[in-house]
Amino acid sequence: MDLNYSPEEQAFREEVRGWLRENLPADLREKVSTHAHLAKDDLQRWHRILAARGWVAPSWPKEWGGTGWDPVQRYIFEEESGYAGAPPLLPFGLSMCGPVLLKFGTDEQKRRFLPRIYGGDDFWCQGYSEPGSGSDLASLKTRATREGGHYVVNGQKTWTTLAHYGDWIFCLVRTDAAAKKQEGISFLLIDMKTPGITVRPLILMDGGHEVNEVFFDDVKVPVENRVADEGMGWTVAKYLLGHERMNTARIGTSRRELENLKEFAATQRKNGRALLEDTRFRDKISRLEVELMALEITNLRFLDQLRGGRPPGAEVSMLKITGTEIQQRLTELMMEAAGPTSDIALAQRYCNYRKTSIYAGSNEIQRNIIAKMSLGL
Amino acid sequence: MDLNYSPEEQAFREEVRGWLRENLPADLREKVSTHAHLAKDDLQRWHRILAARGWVAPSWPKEWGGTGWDPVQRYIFEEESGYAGAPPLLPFGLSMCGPVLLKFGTDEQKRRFLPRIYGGDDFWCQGYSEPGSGSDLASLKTRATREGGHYVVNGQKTWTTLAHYGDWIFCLVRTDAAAKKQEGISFLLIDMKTPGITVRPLILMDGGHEVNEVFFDDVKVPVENRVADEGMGWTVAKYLLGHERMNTARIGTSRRELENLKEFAATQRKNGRALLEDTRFRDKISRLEVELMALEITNLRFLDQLRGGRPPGAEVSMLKITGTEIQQRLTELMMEAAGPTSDIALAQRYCNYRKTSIYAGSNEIQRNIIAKMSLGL
Amino acid sequence: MKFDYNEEQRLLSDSVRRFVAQDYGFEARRAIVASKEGMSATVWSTLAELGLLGLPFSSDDGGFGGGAVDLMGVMEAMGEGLVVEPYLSTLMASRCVAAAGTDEQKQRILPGVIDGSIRMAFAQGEKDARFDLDHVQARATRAKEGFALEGEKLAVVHAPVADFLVVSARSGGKGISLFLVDAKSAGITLRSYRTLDEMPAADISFRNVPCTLVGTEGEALPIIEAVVDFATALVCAEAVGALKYANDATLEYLKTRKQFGVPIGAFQALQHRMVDMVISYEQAKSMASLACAKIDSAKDAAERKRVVSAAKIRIADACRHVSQESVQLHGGMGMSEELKVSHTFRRLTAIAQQFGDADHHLERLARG
Amino acid sequence: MKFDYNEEQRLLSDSVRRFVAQDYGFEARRAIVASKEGMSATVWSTLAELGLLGLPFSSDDGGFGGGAVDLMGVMEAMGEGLVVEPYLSTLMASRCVAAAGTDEQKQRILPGVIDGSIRMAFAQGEKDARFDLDHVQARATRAKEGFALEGEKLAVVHAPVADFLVVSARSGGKGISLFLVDAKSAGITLRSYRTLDEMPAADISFRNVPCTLVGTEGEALPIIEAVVDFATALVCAEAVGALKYANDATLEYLKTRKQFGVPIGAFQALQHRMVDMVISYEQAKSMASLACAKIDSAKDAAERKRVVSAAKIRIADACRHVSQESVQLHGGMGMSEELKVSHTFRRLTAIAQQFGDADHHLERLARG
Repeated sequence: MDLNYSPEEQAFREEVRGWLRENLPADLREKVSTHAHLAKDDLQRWHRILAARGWVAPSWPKEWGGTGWDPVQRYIFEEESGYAGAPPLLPFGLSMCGPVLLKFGTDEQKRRFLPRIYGGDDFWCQGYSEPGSGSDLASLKTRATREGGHYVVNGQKTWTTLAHYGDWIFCLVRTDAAAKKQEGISFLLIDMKTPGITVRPLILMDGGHEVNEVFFDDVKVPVENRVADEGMGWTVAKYLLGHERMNTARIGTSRRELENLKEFAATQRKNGRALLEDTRFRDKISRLEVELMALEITNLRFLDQLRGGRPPGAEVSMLKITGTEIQQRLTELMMEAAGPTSDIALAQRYCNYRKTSIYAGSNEIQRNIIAKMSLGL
Repeated sequence: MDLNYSPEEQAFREEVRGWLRENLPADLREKVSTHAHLAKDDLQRWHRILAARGWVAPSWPKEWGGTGWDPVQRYIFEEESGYAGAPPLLPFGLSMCGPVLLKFGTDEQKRRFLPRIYGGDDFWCQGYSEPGSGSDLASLKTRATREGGHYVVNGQKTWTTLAHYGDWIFCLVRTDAAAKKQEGISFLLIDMKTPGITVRPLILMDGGHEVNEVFFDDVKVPVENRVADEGMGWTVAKYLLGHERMNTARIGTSRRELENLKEFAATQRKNGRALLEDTRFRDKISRLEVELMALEITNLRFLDQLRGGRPPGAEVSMLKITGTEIQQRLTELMMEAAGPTSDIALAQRYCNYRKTSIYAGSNEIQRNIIAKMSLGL
Repeated sequence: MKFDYNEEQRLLSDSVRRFVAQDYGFEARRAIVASKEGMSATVWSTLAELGLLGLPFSSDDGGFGGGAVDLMGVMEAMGEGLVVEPYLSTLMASRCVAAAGTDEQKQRILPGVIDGSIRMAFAQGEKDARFDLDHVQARATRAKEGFALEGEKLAVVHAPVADFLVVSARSGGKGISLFLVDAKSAGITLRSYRTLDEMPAADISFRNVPCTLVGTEGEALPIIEAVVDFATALVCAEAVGALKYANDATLEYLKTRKQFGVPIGAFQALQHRMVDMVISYEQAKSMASLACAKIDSAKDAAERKRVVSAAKIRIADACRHVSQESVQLHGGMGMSEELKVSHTFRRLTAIAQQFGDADHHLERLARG
Repeated sequence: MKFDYNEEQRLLSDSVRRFVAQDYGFEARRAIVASKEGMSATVWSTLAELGLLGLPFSSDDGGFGGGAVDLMGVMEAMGEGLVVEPYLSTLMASRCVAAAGTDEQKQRILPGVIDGSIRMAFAQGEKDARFDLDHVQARATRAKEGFALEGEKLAVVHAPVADFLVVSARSGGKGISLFLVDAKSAGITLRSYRTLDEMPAADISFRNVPCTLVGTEGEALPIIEAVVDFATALVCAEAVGALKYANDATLEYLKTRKQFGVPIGAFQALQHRMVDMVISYEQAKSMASLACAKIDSAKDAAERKRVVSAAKIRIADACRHVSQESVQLHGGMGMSEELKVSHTFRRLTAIAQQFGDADHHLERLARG
């Protein structure tokens, strides 16, 4: 056992860090650090800078632009990017649609979509949740009826992140109403400019516009935009669920936020002293710091296992559970540190981060997964 | 709304307090305060003192020795007794068997058993749990076969509190193996001196002997010792479950323990100061004190409702949940206050008190009860 | 020992509850919050007509002599309805006048408060003060008539809609005093905004603002403490109403939202969490009752402070616990601005800190 | 970055695990605990034969030069088996000798420790010291030969079975020093007892007891801190083994215990609680690894202290959480002395406090 990074890993970290220092635009870093709104253009700009460097899709095969990094290198890259305040790389194209196409797509589909995903030409979003099906995804009702060379799609998706930026959306739709629940579902790629699509904002409680409802009214989708066979959509969805669960802990981002919290608490006064020196508040920070330290090691431990060819079990879901709990606690302590001043932005961020334990498979669903898959309960 | 006790209630409290001051033997008070072992004789002695005063069975009808106190008076009596360090009045005879006989017993049974319960002549215990049926009580297997004027009982009870002191035990037994689960159960009163009964100690992790296994091997029980009709045992059990859930919070005892904790923490040193002055430890005590303060009011609020003829719903189960959590936390903080010294008794008490969230309907079962009965889930 | 409200208390809280149900529904409230002023003059008149503004004043001052217990049910109903009007702010400021003001000040203020023509705000907080009431840097100096006020006050809730302010400041090396200020005076600059829980608020700058002394110079701290404790007890009662709404809405959601073919309330893990929310509510309710009772009957300030701090600790914990769980158990819907539960989340989050977070009151308990 | 144990580490921990499985089962351990001495000389010889006692000493001292990481797997296996023999106590005391002793002291002690003929205890704690290592009242004065020791030491684990003690004491106004004491010396009085977690221990009184100085007079505090940090990291690793046992046993119970016709593990509320126990375990394991790694590689004492305290905070929380839940989910059975899980509960409870509870280490982190 050796918990120090190898010299090669250290060198890699230095390379990433140095490159970020040179290439992460100051305005983007500033926006991320202050939790300012990121416009579509901000997200795409950073995507393209990374694409130009060849680092935008580390997990893809080399022939499609992957980097060939091992899991620990990918972790280091993620951690440094998060710590540096780089904008997030949205997963919908790079980590969801891309891997699905690589696994299930035709050559034609790969050639058509992968380069544009890689280059950031298309902004993708995910059409999974529906009003009646959240955790119980397989109960979805949006239907696609085959009519000649097209599917005609009718129905509604909801909680669709950044659909108002979207050029394309991948959707789970029901192609066979008679089949059993998980069967009869197909996976379609839909151009958001197709007539019949309406995007309606869902405003969150912090006043922000991130998510949307997407309505499909007789939307015609060419059959060649279906990925995998008709009725195989659930297989695709399960593949996605098992994919890319190793980098959900957001260690780098939380480390940066923890430093911000400490700096901020050092400027706030309580009983004439810095809040950071207050035993009660300091202990809350310490416990959070310990939890983050532990999660970093846990994450690396799982990655090391993966690198050794032994994929860890469903307990990796704990990276999502604990990672989001840490992120939420960070926003909460930041709000608490501000106290009764008028820093509404910090309070809004606390509100906004309540979503993290709900989205991407709620923390309750993650616990179910561990209980069932890993513990055999 | 008036949260002060009425002058009459105040006067009653003074009367109880004064009487306890005069009549609670110092050696018993000392044993209770130091959590020393209470022998059968200690328990019976206090029972008889109360019986002589006419205060041993407040909830019974006046004709059988009840006091006629309203719920708040009964609470005051319990609180003062607990706070004064009086030995507990064991519920098995007074609060379980007694009320069952009053509700379901024949005149003959009442005349035979109630006066001896009241007087403390017989030590009763409860034969409910079996190795295979704890929370799922109705799955019990101990069977009683009718043979002429007797039942012949075979089987095993477990976790039987103080069975080694017991003169009598009331048992749920299966009299009809063919009937559905809850049916076919009967309620028997069994003389512990009957041949065929074996009591085996179950030592708890603190080394203490409180509970036992009780084995029944062809034990002959006269038919006249059955309470209620054959097969009505589950009705009796449910009646008991609904009975006497208002005084489970043990407010008086916890108040006394909280004072002990504060006094003890004032004598312990940390960094050259009293532990009680340590912010971290002090806050733990404060939070516990607040929780106890809240529970006292909650308890009184439920009692006031009851007194007004509106029995509160299943949320009274929270008195058991929160009351036991407070008792456990008190023992934990006491152990923590002792720190690395050699006070093993405090650590043992912490261990022993883990039972409180398990016994008398585990806190999980209490949550189920609230969810189902009170919230309609 | 009696927990039920008496006839008058019940009638009053019922009337507020009825008013909220009829005229302060979720959509009506949204419109009020979206309005320029961020409150409704019509609602304010109604509150006055219902007698709520006169309730806590003595009959000598034209009121009905009600105590904190008499206000409890009213505050619970306001908490359920998420009322944003400056009720508590006005009570705090006007109680300072009632407690220590001259007859002339009382005449100028109290009848208007009681009939709804005057709204007030209590300007107390400052930079670096956090929740300490005695951290006051604002200064008042004697002027030709009365005093002149200099300084900054932060996060003064309802300042943008107030006609008069009561302001804490130091004067003549004599400790802390209270001053009555006409909000339209020259020299007052407001930086207005909305709080997290959608109340109009402002940071205020005072530059040579004319004002009059309320009470004895330098001896205002006990009055401020009493008024803030009074408001803390009431906001605990308000929290009880908001907690009740959050629990009711969550329970309803658990019963109606179906996943995997059953209501999600069939899942035991969610059942037990809902039960814990109910326990938090019951414990918080008990402490709110106790705090209001002690506001009216405490034998001294020490007892009052001890119980109010104990109550605020328990209420802050309940606010955090219930608000977070109510959103979590609502899933994505709990995050949506379109559901009332997300607004209740914001109010509960604010109450947890209002008049001191749990840490502040733990410190006060430890010192007491 | 490599988390697997290397070949030697794995072989060693496997051998301990095998030994525990074969010769230190629950019944065998019960017999040992019930014995007069409260430990087994046979087991002790086996530990020496397995090379465990030589492991952490340099080859110059006759050992194998192992670090904390090399001991991790061993400690985990001992934690699973609830080994009560004086392994850690002997290592702590003998490491003081190895770190600062004279050649003669090393000759007298280390070969015997390594071959299993000498057991030791580390007598450090005192009344009112709580977990502070520099709160020392015992005194040593120069005698004809060496020093003479006066004072009281509390809760010295394994003192009743030790051949030698290493004792902290003040001497000649020079701060804290360490002294080597033959446990059979005249003037030593033991009040012996068993700890909650079934270890032999004693409060010790020293009256004019001959002893020799270990290291430089008055400069022992950094050595004591290093040894206690070393032991803290190891006890964190031991906790990982005990936590693993508690979780494994609870999971097994959830799968086999049936109520209402199904295994109780079918109830979602219990499933989620079991998952949280697993998360506690994984987080604790990570911190134990980090602490052991930093014992071997920290660039200075400050870094070592910071990480060891962080680890102990997380392990203390995990010990409390997992031990309480394991008993609760076992229902009544978890309370029974007849089930190993109740003994694991006791060890986990003790570990949470051993070498400082969470509060102590939070203080150390805050000061750091």
